[in-house]
Amino acid sequence: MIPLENFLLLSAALFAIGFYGVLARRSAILILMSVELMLAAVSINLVAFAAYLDPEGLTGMIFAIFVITIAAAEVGLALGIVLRLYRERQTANVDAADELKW
Amino acid sequence: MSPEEGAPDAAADDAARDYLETTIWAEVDRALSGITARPVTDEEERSVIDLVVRVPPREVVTALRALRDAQGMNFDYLRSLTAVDYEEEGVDVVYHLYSVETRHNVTVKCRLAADRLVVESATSVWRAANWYEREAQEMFGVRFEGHPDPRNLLLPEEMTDVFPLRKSHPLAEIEVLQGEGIAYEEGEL
Amino acid sequence: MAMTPSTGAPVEAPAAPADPGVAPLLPAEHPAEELALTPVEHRPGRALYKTLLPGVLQVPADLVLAMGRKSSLWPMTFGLACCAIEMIATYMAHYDLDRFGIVPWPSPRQSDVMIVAGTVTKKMAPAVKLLYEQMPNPKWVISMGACATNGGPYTRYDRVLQGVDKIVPVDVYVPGCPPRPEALIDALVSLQEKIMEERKALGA
Amino acid sequence: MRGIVRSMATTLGAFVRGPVTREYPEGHRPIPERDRAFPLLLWDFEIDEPYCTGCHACERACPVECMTVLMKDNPAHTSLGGNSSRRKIIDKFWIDYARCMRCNICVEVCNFDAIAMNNTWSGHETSVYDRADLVMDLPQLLAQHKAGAIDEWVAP
Amino acid sequence: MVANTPEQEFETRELLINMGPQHPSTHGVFRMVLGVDGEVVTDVVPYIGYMHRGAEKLCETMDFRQGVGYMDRTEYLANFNAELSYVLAVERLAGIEVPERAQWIRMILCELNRLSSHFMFTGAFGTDVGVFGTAFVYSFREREVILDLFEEITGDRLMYAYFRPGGLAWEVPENFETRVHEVLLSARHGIREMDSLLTENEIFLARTKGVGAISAADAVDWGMSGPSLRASGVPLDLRRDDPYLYYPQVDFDVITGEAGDVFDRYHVRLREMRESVRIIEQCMEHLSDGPILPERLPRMLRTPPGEIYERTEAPRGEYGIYLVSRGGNRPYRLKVRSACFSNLQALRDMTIGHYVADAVVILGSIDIVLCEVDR
Amino acid sequence: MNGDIFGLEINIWLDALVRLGLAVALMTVVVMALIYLERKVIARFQQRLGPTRTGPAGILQSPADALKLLGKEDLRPKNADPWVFELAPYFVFIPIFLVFVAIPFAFDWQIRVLELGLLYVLAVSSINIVGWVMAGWGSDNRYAMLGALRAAAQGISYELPLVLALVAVAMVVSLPGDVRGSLNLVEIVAEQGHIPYIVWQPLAFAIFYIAMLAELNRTPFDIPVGESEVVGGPFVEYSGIRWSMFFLGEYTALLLLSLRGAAVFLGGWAWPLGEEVADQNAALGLLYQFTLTAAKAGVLIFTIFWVRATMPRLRVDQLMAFSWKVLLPLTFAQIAANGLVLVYGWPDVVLLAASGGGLVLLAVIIDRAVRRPTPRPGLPSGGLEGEAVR
Amino acid sequence: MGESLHSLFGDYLAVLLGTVIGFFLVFTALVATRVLAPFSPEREKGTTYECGMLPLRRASTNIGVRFYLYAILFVLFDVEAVFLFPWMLSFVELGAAAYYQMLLFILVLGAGLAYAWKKGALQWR
Amino acid sequence: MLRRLPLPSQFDRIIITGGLVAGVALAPLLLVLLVLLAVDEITAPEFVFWLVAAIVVGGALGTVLLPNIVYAALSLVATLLGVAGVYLLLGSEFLALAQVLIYGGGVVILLLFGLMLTNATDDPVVTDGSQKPFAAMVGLLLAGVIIAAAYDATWGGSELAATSLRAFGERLFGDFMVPFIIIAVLLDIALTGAYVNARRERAPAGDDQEASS
Ligand code: SF4
Ligand code: SF4
Ligand code: SF4
Repeated sequence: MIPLENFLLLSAALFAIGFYGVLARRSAILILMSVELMLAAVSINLVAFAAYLDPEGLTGMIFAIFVITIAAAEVGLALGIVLRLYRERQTANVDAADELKW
Repeated sequence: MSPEEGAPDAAADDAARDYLETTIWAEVDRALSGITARPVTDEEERSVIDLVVRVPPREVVTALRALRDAQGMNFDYLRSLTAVDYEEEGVDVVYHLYSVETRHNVTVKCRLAADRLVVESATSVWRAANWYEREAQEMFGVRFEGHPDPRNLLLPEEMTDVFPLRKSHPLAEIEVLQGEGIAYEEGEL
Repeated sequence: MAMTPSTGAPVEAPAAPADPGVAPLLPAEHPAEELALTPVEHRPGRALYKTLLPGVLQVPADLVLAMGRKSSLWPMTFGLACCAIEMIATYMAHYDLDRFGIVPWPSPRQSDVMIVAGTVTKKMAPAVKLLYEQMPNPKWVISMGACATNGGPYTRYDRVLQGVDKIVPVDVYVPGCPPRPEALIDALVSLQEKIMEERKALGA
Repeated sequence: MRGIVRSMATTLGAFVRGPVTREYPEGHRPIPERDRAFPLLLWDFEIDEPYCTGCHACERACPVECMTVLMKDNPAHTSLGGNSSRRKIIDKFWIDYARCMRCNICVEVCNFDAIAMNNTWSGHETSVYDRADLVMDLPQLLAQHKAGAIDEWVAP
Repeated sequence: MVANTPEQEFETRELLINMGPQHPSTHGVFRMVLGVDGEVVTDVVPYIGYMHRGAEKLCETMDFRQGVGYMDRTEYLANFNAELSYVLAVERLAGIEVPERAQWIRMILCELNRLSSHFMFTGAFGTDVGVFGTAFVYSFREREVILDLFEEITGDRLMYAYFRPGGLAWEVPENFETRVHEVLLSARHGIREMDSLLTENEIFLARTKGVGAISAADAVDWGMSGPSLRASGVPLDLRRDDPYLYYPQVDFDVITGEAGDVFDRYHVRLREMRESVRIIEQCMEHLSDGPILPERLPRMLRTPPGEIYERTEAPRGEYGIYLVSRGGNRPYRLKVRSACFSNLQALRDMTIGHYVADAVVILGSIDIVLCEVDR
Repeated sequence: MNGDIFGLEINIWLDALVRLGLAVALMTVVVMALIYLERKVIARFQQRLGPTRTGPAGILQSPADALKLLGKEDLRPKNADPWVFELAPYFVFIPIFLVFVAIPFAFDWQIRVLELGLLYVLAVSSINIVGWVMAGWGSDNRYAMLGALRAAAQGISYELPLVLALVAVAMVVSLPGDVRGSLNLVEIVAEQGHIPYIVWQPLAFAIFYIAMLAELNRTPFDIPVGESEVVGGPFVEYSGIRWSMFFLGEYTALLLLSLRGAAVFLGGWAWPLGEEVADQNAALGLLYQFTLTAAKAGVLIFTIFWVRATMPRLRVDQLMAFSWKVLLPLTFAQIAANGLVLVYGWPDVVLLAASGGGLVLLAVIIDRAVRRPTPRPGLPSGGLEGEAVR
Repeated sequence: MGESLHSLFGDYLAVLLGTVIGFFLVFTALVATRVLAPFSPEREKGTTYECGMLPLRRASTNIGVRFYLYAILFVLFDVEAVFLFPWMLSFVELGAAAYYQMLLFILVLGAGLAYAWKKGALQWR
Repeated sequence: MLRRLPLPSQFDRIIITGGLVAGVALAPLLLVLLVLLAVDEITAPEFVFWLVAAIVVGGALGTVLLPNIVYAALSLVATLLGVAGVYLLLGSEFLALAQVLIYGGGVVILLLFGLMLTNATDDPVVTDGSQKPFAAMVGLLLAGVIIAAAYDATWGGSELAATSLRAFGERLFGDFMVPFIIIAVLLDIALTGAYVNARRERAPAGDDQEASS
């Protein structure tokens, strides 16, 4: 039997790594990927709580599937923005987006 | 017009020639008014089936354009463009024209002096002239002025100093394996 | 040094010959051309089992490998001139090289045999060389037709390479202009024989 | 849709009709009489010497210069006590099959009908590992006719 | 924001794709560099000359009989047609009269050769469009039947060297007529099969209709000829417009297309094959006994000085021989006007704006023979 | 630790191992046979003979090829990215192999009965597109890159119709107890004892078949590997055994997809009389069921070969348009219609009617769409006048 | 551990095992070819194949935007397909409301597709 | 004999591919886990959990640390597949498969396309900024806080059980009707947003040629 803490630990680690990535990375796409990591951490948490604490274990999972969905939509949309940034600045580096006038 | 139906015989040939040199020449002459052009009549050079017109190099593109736009018999189709190397006599640039509607042919020639192989490019008249001129340029060293893309076509692009189709260009040696070149012993086999 | 003018981005047109007056002959050494025509060195490479296995066990290994190789010769689709038509005809219904397990592949990476079918001009030679180099070992070359063998009818024109064996090592020569499909099949059969004969050396 | 169905039916028809392959190395279908493989020299069985007098006509006419002919005085000429009417006879003869373009010109120019195009399968199965092996010398050129293996067809 | 059409809304930078000289779809050693934007061709730069082997130059050193062999090798899919141009040029220049039987046989052979060449085209075109070899195999099956006949007549499958200035090298075999009828029978079947395999296939139509169109005026300006020109609607067929042999005596239609697109170029050829069958049938009726060479033909043919531009309608278009003679037994200058050379020039015009896959199909539809282009 | 490993009974591990081993053996043999058969069948379609000389009737051709490829130098181009280039074959092959886990071959003959088998199969096999893109990107080759992008675009475009067509069928499965819908492949097959689902859902089958061709990169959808354009697609740079891994993957996918089609649409081992025969005689029944599965998959594979021997290739835009503009709306319509029928409990004949109507519609659309000439896309044609050819 | 979870675990262990086996299949083949195939380290053939020409330029650059648009469409519809799976198992039980809910979902997404279609995003130009 | 073995050169690529990945990275972990398992410290699901956790964390670290952006994307694939494994361990087969379907086939492809579209693969230099130390600190802090919180609380807990998809569906479509439709609208917005952003805005019809050459 796996204790719940294990999952929480894993999710915390994943979240922290993702957070680090968001802060440290400069390429917009890499930041996106890091956000994906964080979202994954969140849904692990949700599902774990649901599985352990909610006897039916369904609400958390429904939320998890919503998170997955939204993450997918977010990637699509964000990539569009990255693309536009790239087109304007010829780079996917977020530092180039400091002047937010476009 | 080429001799009608099948095998040419001498009489038909003559008739055809008369036709070429009178009727078509008249048309061509009208189109070429103002340009020094003359039909080639001398046996050495004239064509058996087409009218050949000689034009001085300076006027050749004007002449070609006039022929293309001529009323009645507009030679709108460039069949072929090539050069003939006459060694020290110079190089002939030869244009074979055709009129799609009236189905007549005319050959336009101009002789370039051996020390000045330059002629104006006909690409402005027919786009078809593009590659032909590139070919003639690399093969004979005739320079077509105003050509949009005078790179080599058939030869490697950096080979601008070799003109393979000139008479003076030598053929390669054959690499011989047979004959006295290889040891041959009686009784072998 | 680039071997060919393979500049895809079309370059600026070279200046037209300034004074074409008297035609110079082909200079004895046209530097780019010389380089393009140096032969490829064939490095057969070495298989690990040749080192690892004791000699006795190498014999069946060689045999089995050679049988596999000879039954599955994949030529690169590489037609040059008239001979290529006969080569294609050989793949087709009436001759059907597939019977021998011979199927053409478009990429040199997947092919074993290069059938040089036609005239190799000096402009084409670097490409032939490069393609040969890009084939993985073990590889073979069949020179099909008079032109590939020694320039054939076009030997005397100096833009033509006098035989593809000037640039790549050739294993089998098929004479003829063009060789008929049966002759090509015959050549492939002799190549198979050659593979069986030389099986020990392959991959050594 | 109809077109696709029709195409499919076409290929199915071919599927049903079956292969047309001529299995070559297993069976040799008869070769046309006029087939032009490579030129061969003919053997005069009556006198037991080649027909060829070494007249160089073919050598000069060959467009690719793949022939080499050397002639000599015929030792079997009647004047020397032999029974041959040929004063001169071929001494050495090479044809580079690797270069020959099988144009038949040598056969046409020969005044002595001494040369013919090989019209057997052996003329086509000539692949070699070394290109020097494609240079045929006199005995090789004569061997096939001498052995009676060809039924020569000389163009009129 | 400027309102843009969907076509202009997306932007990508150009990618250069090199096709050839060794590429399965370039029909030999043609090379083209495609500038590609996404999947759309924005520029085409053709490179030729990989097969330039100096046939013209070599022919200047060959006498007229030897030259025939080189013509074979120049246009190796329609050898008889190429030989014909050359021998006609020599004959006209030298004033040789060719016996009637020889002319008819020449016509039959040329048309048969056109059939075999067009078969080759349909097959190769099928492959370009993406049929996995089947069209190619079927067309070669038919071609093989024709080549068998050629071999029985001339002794060689591909390089016939059969036409001679003055006539033919030798008589056709006795069973010539029955054999031709057999061949025609199978050719008809082959044409029908090709037709049903490709012509109406929806995918084939989708791939070919509206692709690579060129207008009649452009086609003439580019100097295109043959089926490629006729597909654009210009009824220029030298067999009718500039007659040679006995073409005026036979009845045939000049096939033209309308749109000048890839499908038309294919379809014109396919329909032309039917016309060729018709022509051969009529020729067979005209065939009578007689000599195949003029009675007095010098052993070494010489021509008077002069020049001639002899053109015939080869399967790919106008095959012209410009022969300049200064007397003697060999040409002073020989120029081969190749149909593909001109047709290929128009490639850039046809291809730009189409998809990468279309570039291959368009190239295939011009039906080039690289040896003829580069000579 | 007695009798179990890691807390699980030992036979679960052993069982999985044995079954997977069998799958590997099956895969190797069947793929080799398929390659040989494809060559033979296509040869016959082209009136040729196909391999005849390696072994009796050429049956050793595939082993010979494999041997040759093993003995072939394994190249990696200088510019290629080492990691991506090397890992791509794994990414292409493993997902395809994993599909075996859920495929039913006969009653109780499958590796595992997964409750969500259909979803599993779809999910797992979608990973291999990543492998294609990796191969293309890692080779650093234009053709490979273009091929890989096309493969990816095509793969994702046709995955949807494939998924949705299968969903449409899975919806109508009626389980005992009047429960509709199942994703368990074993249940789906078992439910077809009397009538295979192709009867109720012909449109779904047609769409599945088309999407299958596309997923397998088979003619007329072989654009990514199109020889005449991109020379061989993402694998141009691969040689020897590494290349053959892609090949193996391709044919395994062919096998698995047709097995899937046979199971979902043609009734797998159950129709006709699969269970009845098994009730009579267990051994015979097993044999019969295997034969049924093999025969149905075989028919599908044969038609794929047949199509391959006949069809020209579509162009990339037509291919995409076909998926997004025709197949996708049609599958949605199919699902909506199915849902309506099920929700209101209408008889199953309505399903057939709706689906059959959709099939006719599909045929009409194909007929219509291609007869309209494609307009020339918008770029201005480059003329030479005044402008250099560059 | 619940019984069903146990069997789920057992089932997916087979998948894990399958991954390992698949990995080793490829791996063994590669090792075998290392042993059997000739290998010559110093060599020119590293050059990228480009029809016999030296490569024009590094290949891995710019692709069409349309690829990306299709990918987005795919992701969105994939998400939708994922929702279809639980729906198809349960909508008969839940009745018409669930059915129309999904229909609405499909329609909304379909409207997006139609928008993209109309705007030419599906056109390959 | 040993010297004639072309070992390093011949095996380099095997080592990088299979050997390194499987052997060097996973072997120690496997060893430890197996030892633990042998002394009955952990059970099989735990064993698998640690394996999966290693993949997830390893992949995640790869994603944020690798300089080559394509490698980063590929290790993201590993992470996401690992997360699917975690879902499985939590008894949700459906979530796991949905994760694989959406991420493995879709999102990753989308990301790869994005990479290639922006030429991000060509300049790995821009991937990292100067905030690394700061970011690392914050990350560690965050992880510490969360973990502390997790271990601080006491979680009640029930047995893990596999969830049935049918029940899942009934719940989802029964109780979550509104969010579900909102999701649809959201997806639509994402689509249009992506479309609008990917579209070229300014190039007027005329300078098409300049833009592309
Ligand atoms: S050998 Fe003859 S047939 Fe072959 S390519 Fe050369 S000229 Fe053509
Ligand atoms: S073969 Fe004939 S032409 Fe040639 S040398 Fe002998 S006799 Fe003279
Ligand atoms: S057949 Fe022609 S090429 Fe051959 S040897 Fe005779 S003349 Fe020369």
